[in-house]
Amino acid sequence: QQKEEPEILYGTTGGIVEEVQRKTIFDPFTAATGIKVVSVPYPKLAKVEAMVSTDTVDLDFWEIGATDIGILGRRNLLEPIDYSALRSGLKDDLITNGALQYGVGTIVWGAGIVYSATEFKEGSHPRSWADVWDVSKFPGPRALPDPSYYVGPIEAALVADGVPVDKLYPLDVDRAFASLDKIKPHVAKFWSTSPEGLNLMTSGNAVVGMNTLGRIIVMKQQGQDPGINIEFNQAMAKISYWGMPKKAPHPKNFHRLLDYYLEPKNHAAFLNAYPAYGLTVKSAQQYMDPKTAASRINSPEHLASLIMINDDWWMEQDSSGRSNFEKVNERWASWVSQ
Amino acid sequence: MPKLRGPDTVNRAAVMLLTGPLLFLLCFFYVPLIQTLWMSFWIDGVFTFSNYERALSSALYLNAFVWTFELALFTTILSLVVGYPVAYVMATGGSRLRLFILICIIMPFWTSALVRTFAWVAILGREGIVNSSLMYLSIVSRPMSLVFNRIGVFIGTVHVMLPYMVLCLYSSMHGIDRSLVRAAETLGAGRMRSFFLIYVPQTAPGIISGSLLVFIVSLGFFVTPAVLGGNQSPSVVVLVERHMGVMLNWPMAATLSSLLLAATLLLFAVFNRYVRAGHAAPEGQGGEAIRLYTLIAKLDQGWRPVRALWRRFSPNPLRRRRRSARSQPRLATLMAALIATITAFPILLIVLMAFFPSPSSAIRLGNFSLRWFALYFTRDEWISSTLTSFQVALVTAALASTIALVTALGLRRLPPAVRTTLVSINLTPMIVPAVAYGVSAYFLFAQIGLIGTRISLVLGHTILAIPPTVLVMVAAVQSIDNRLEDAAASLGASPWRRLRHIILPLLAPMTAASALIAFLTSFDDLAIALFLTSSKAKTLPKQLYDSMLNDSDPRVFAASAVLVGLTIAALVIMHLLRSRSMSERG
Amino acid sequence: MKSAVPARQAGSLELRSLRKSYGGVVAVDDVSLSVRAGEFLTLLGPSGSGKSTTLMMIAGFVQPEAGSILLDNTDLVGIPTHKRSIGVVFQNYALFPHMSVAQNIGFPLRMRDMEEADTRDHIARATALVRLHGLEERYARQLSGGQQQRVALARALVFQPPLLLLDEPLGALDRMLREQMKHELRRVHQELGTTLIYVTHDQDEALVLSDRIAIMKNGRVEQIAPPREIYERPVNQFVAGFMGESNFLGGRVVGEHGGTATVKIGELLLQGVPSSGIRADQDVEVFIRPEKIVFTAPGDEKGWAGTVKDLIYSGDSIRYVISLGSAQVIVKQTVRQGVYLPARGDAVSLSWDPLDIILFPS
Amino acid sequence: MKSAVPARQAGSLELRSLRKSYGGVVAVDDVSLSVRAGEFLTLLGPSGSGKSTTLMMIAGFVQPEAGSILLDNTDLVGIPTHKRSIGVVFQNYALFPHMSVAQNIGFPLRMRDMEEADTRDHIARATALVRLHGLEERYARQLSGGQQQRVALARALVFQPPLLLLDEPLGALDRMLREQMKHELRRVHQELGTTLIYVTHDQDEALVLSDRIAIMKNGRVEQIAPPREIYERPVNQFVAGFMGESNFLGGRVVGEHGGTATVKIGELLLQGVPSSGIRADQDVEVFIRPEKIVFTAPGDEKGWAGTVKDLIYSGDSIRYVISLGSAQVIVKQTVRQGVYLPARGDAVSLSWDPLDIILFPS
Ligand SMILES: Nc1ncnc2c1ncn2[C@@H]1O[C@H](COP(=O)(O)OP(=O)(O)OP(=O)(O)O)[C@@H](O)[C@H]1O
Ligand SMILES: Nc1ncnc2c1ncn2[C@@H]1O[C@H](COP(=O)(O)OP(=O)(O)OP(=O)(O)O)[C@@H](O)[C@H]1O
Ligand SMILES: NCCCCNCCCN
Ligand SMILES: [Mg+2]
Ligand SMILES: [Mg+2]
Repeated sequence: QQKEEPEILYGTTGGIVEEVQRKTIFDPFTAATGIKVVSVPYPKLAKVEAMVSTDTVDLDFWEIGATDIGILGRRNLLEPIDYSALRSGLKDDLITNGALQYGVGTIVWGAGIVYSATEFKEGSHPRSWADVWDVSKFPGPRALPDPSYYVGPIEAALVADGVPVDKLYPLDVDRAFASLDKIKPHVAKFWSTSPEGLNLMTSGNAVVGMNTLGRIIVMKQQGQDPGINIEFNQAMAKISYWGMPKKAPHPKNFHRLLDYYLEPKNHAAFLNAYPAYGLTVKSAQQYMDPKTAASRINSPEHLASLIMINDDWWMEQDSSGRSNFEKVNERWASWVSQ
Repeated sequence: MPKLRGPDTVNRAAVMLLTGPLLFLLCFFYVPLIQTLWMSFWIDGVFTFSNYERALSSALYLNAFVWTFELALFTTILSLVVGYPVAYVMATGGSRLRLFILICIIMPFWTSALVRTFAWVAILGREGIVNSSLMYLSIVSRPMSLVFNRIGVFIGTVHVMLPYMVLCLYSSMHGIDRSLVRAAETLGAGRMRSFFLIYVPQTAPGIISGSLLVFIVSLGFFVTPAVLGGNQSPSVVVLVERHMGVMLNWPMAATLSSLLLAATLLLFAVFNRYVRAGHAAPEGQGGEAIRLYTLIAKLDQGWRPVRALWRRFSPNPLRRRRRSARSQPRLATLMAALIATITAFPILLIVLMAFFPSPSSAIRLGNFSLRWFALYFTRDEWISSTLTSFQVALVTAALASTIALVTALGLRRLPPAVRTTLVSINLTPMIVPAVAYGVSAYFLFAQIGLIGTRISLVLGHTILAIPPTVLVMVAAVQSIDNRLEDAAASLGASPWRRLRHIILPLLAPMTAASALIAFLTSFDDLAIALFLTSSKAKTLPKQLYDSMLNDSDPRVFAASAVLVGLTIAALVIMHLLRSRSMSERG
Repeated sequence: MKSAVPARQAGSLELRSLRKSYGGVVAVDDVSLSVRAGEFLTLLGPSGSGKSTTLMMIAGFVQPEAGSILLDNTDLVGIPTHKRSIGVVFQNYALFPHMSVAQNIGFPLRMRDMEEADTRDHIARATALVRLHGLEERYARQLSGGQQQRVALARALVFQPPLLLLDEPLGALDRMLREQMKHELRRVHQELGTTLIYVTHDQDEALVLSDRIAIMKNGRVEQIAPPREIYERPVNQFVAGFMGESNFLGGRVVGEHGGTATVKIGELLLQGVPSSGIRADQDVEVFIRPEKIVFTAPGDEKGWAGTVKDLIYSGDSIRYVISLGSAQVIVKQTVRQGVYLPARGDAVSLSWDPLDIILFPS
Repeated sequence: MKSAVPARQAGSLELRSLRKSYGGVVAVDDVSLSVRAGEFLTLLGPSGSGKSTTLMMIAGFVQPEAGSILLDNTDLVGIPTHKRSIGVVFQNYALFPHMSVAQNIGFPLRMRDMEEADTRDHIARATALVRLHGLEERYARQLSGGQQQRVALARALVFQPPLLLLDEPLGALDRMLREQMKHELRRVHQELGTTLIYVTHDQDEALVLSDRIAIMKNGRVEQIAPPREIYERPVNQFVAGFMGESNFLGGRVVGEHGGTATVKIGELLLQGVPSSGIRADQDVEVFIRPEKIVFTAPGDEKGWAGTVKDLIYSGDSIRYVISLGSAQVIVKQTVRQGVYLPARGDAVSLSWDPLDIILFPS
């Protein structure tokens, strides 16, 4: 195989995460290897397929979820990760579901209960999904996600209805909708993007609900006051992966970067600088800054009540080829507009 | 004097003019699109209609179609009602007022759709400025529901559709002979009646093209109804986007796109039939005006009893309370200024937030800071995406307005039936969900090696901008007095020189308007940018979208503020230059 | 024709020191005149003298800069056009392009909510009046120029306003139709007592129709008087020259006595001319109209000898260009069997009555 | 004025069986006429008779349904307007709203790529010709009606086309200006040998300017002849009535001999009337023009007795409406010192020369 140019194309949405990544991972990596990490626009799935099928792949890796990996992998649009090119023992050092055929878990992120800091005093705030569902104890409009979002209301509805956290899957969809029936009149809006949900809270249109936690944590860490507090109890966690499309131009470089980043020290360096995410490399725990433990989704103190989203269930297909994700969304569409 | 040129000359000129634009559409739109839509008949390599069966039998999809058309229809009606006084004042008021309105109504385009809708949520919400003011003034005791329902949706959609509607209406208004309204007044028509019976019918071409345009653009609403609406079924484009972007189910996405296209074209056909049928206008010219007049006249007739009562109890006309003869136009001016201000308000709020960085929507004076501007100006990706967007939008504006001009000129003297068909062909790019076109375009540009270039963005955006610009130009071209061209011909001007010296100068204001529309269409596009941007060519909307969606990056506000500032500056400078050159000419 | 609306106004009009300028150009400059209810007043004047502007101010389209307009002693300033009840026929017709002929004509009736049947009736009568039967369903651009003008006329007449402003309403009509329309206007004027203010370039029309004529120049009224007075006793050289045809001969008053002057024109001497206040030793313009001069038998002693330079045939008459030494006059001669009609180059002898002469100071 | 372009054409024009209809309406119906190079032809006819449509076909704006148009023996059908080099003045001016007066006038020169300096020169001369100095920088909407018309005229004259079509080019001008413009047209016509086709409603204009006049009616040409012939020997009653003023009296030929007829009108008997092919015992219309009738001394034996019913003053003359028993005639009398001018109600005696009478079959 011919030699690759010394660069890697990273599909990124830019912003603070990338800035931290550059400082803590990419820049040192480039210094060490001479390989530059070039930003390219974050691609839609359809664009990935278009690139691969026309042999115009302008991307080496990007951050994706397990469902996307499932969809793309099944269509043979992703290059399998060559674990042999990575440090030995890595597979075992990664958390459960951290080492997929087509992706390596690089962070854990979470969504949980968020509430208005002005409406509820810390201490007398909603602490569980049951509390979120309890409108007499915690009055005020709710902001919950639409199930087409990465982390949906289905799991929350079941937990609120009393399903134990470790018995969630396979999800009882009927029961989830019955539980949602109860909260629906109090939901200001089922949002479909996380900033939309945040905006509902900051604009005073909702006082409690679910949202991703990272952004709020980072804001607070930077000394800004979003006026929103978070509750880690019964938070939902999801792994994000780095994946590589078929026909990516720099597979070797990508594996070198992966290897570099998954080095426990380097992994911890990034996470310490961005405390909203959790680790995927177990052995990195020793390097983690203890001060950030409280805000980290999967730090040992939060692990007990954490709900790990099971993407496999969501991707499960029935005989007609339709996934649970598809079916729940379809049912949702008619349920929500009634 | 109507004319019947030799059929050969007409056709030859039309063919010459229309060939280029139609080839452009064919190569860069129809061929790739049909490739994509063709996928709707295939599942795993088997030819089938089952996608259509599924789409047409599922309540989810049918509801989506109903909601999509309902949304487009009501947005169109509301935009017309809100946009008419605005366009009227632009056409009849002073040039400074026109500038003010123009700046206000194009403001929504200078920010991300997401940010813009968030601003509305903040303004219209439970604790928003509207509700708090109303409650402060004790007009209401509980907050009104102004958002997360249809009210919110329509406020948000009309907000962005306004410039499309206004510019179309304006194009049909600026050539209207004001002496006709005066004539009506001497014949006893009050201001209202002369406005509705004389002025409005003559703007029928603008009303139709504006409504068509807003309607088709509205079919593609994506973010706005989702964020501002309540819990309702998704629209067709949202489903297409979901099938394509989330589930990678191309056949279903193609099926829904084809159905949307077919349904819309069918609707046009029915509409056209209705508008053109049943009037005695010669050679189809002015038929719309006659049709609209007939309609308004019927309504006017219905008001007779009311007027009879009014007459009975109103005192002698000459002894009535004196009103300054100019008081009435001021009402329209007031309305237009109010609408324009409301349009600008959310954007101004966003601009303000850029100066007062605070994550909550509260603005505290102590917070004043230029930090986010500093962040914006020091980041390459922001500056370069802004520049790319400007470059692409400018070239698109030039290309699309040229194509539209040539198309409109080519359509000018064709029989109405042919003209309508050709106009429909030019409208399709906006009816097809932009994501469907975006992906089709990707395949095309990949094949011809343009992927990742700015040229591909320009070509894609030009396709998107053709429908609105063609509509504006067709209306504008129709308002030109044919006799002027005859006169020029008799004075020795060849067709080319007639075009250059008579037609083009007369069309200049509307060509500028159509270029502006093309610019905005390009500058605002996200759907195509999602596919065609690359590391070398990333547009601002894509940048805004990415950072907003993933980071709530405050630079979004700073970028909007910079753009608003630039636009105002550019327009004001243009205005000053023009009025200077006018005064120099005497 | 029954009145469409009870005319609550009589239609007397008074303009007081009206003024309007466009940028630097003064279009109407201190115009004052009063028009009796039921009067027929014609505005006559060169192109650009402010006639249309004056009408536009009365109708309320153009705001006067100064001055006031009183209709039946009520100041119109500030009253919107549609309440003024003033009918207007525009110089450029201003037909509604989206309405048929019948709809155009019916428009003012519709504005008054006249009954359906009455409306049809009125439209039919007005259409007949302007001879447009059969064209009721046509649109403006399907009509010839004259047909358009007649629609405009019918539309202004049909609602019988107390005051009618007409800006060259017959300009595009042929002579016969024009005669008929003149007749109709006169009838409307007389039967309904409508006050008419009329702008025309056709002097014959002005002389035949008007109660009074106002001659305008550069935005000012030069003379306002009944037709006969304007034609026969013009107050100045401009009016004399503007109204009707004229010969002006430069001369000098050599003697004046008891209202009668002796004037010398080149070699020629004229006696017994009314001096109208002009004194001896003044340079004058001797004004005489072409139709006042006759040919006497050639070689006539009392006549003035001249030569035919040119002749212009115009049907009922021939205009002769006659050179009288250094001067030149036009003579208008009716064509009739037995009348002496000299040919080009003929020597002729002219004569006129000194009473037909007017002197203007040079 | 130097010619802007070398006139490649002489300007002779022939129309052969031209036809044009709009929907059901035949606007021009089988019109054939030929115009010599350098001729001045006037189209005259009632409103809607097809004059403008004929011009539009010659100019190439309207496609004839049938027939051909030959300019200097070249068929124009299929030749685009701008290659025809035909100047047109439109009935409604058609000024370019985005150009100043000077730019409008300069437009045809610009189209011919004339030198900058020459262009300025020509514009200046044309502007002077139509008396519009000082208005060069104005735009059409800032001009009065007559000023607009003059711009249209100047614009068509400035490039000196071999053939000029004018559709009521002087309609909006006052008499004095009209005289001057007529004079200019005539000069252009004579000096440059331009062929002119002229539509007007002003008969005086037609008679004075034209080499020949074509009288149109319902899209057809009724008579085409020199002015004098049209006025004095109209071929039918329509032409007689249309051109100039006329009296028609119903009568009967009671005797005819050697081209001379005796006609009975009511009680009255006329002798020595040219019979122009009319035989005895035929009902006729007796045609005589008002200016051919004179008052004889009241009580004159040979005169016809009548009574003055009405009189219409028009400056140079007065028209008397005289009742002659059951019949009624108009008499036109020049106003001049010493001429007998009866008053309303006066008994008068009329006389005329039988040679001034024309008989038309009823
Ligand atoms: N576009 C049209 N559609 C239908 N009829 C038309 C159209 N244009 C003209 N006509 C009719 O054709 C006839 C001839 O019209 P044209 O304009 O030639 O008359 P004209 O002799 O110029 O009359 P005027 O002296 O009133 O200008 C008229 O009866 C007119 O109504
Ligand atoms: N909008 C305008 N701007 C500038 N000047 C104007 C405007 N309207 C009229 N004028 C000028 O005002 C003067 C009077 O115009 P007006 O139309 O009253 O003349 P008019 O007597 O009706 O002439 P015509 O007989 O030619 O119609 C003219 O010199 C004209 O050029
Ligand atoms: N760009 C892919 C989206 C993955 C979701 N990320 C959520 C991060 C929350 N801070
Ligand atoms: Mg005028
Ligand atoms: Mg005509």
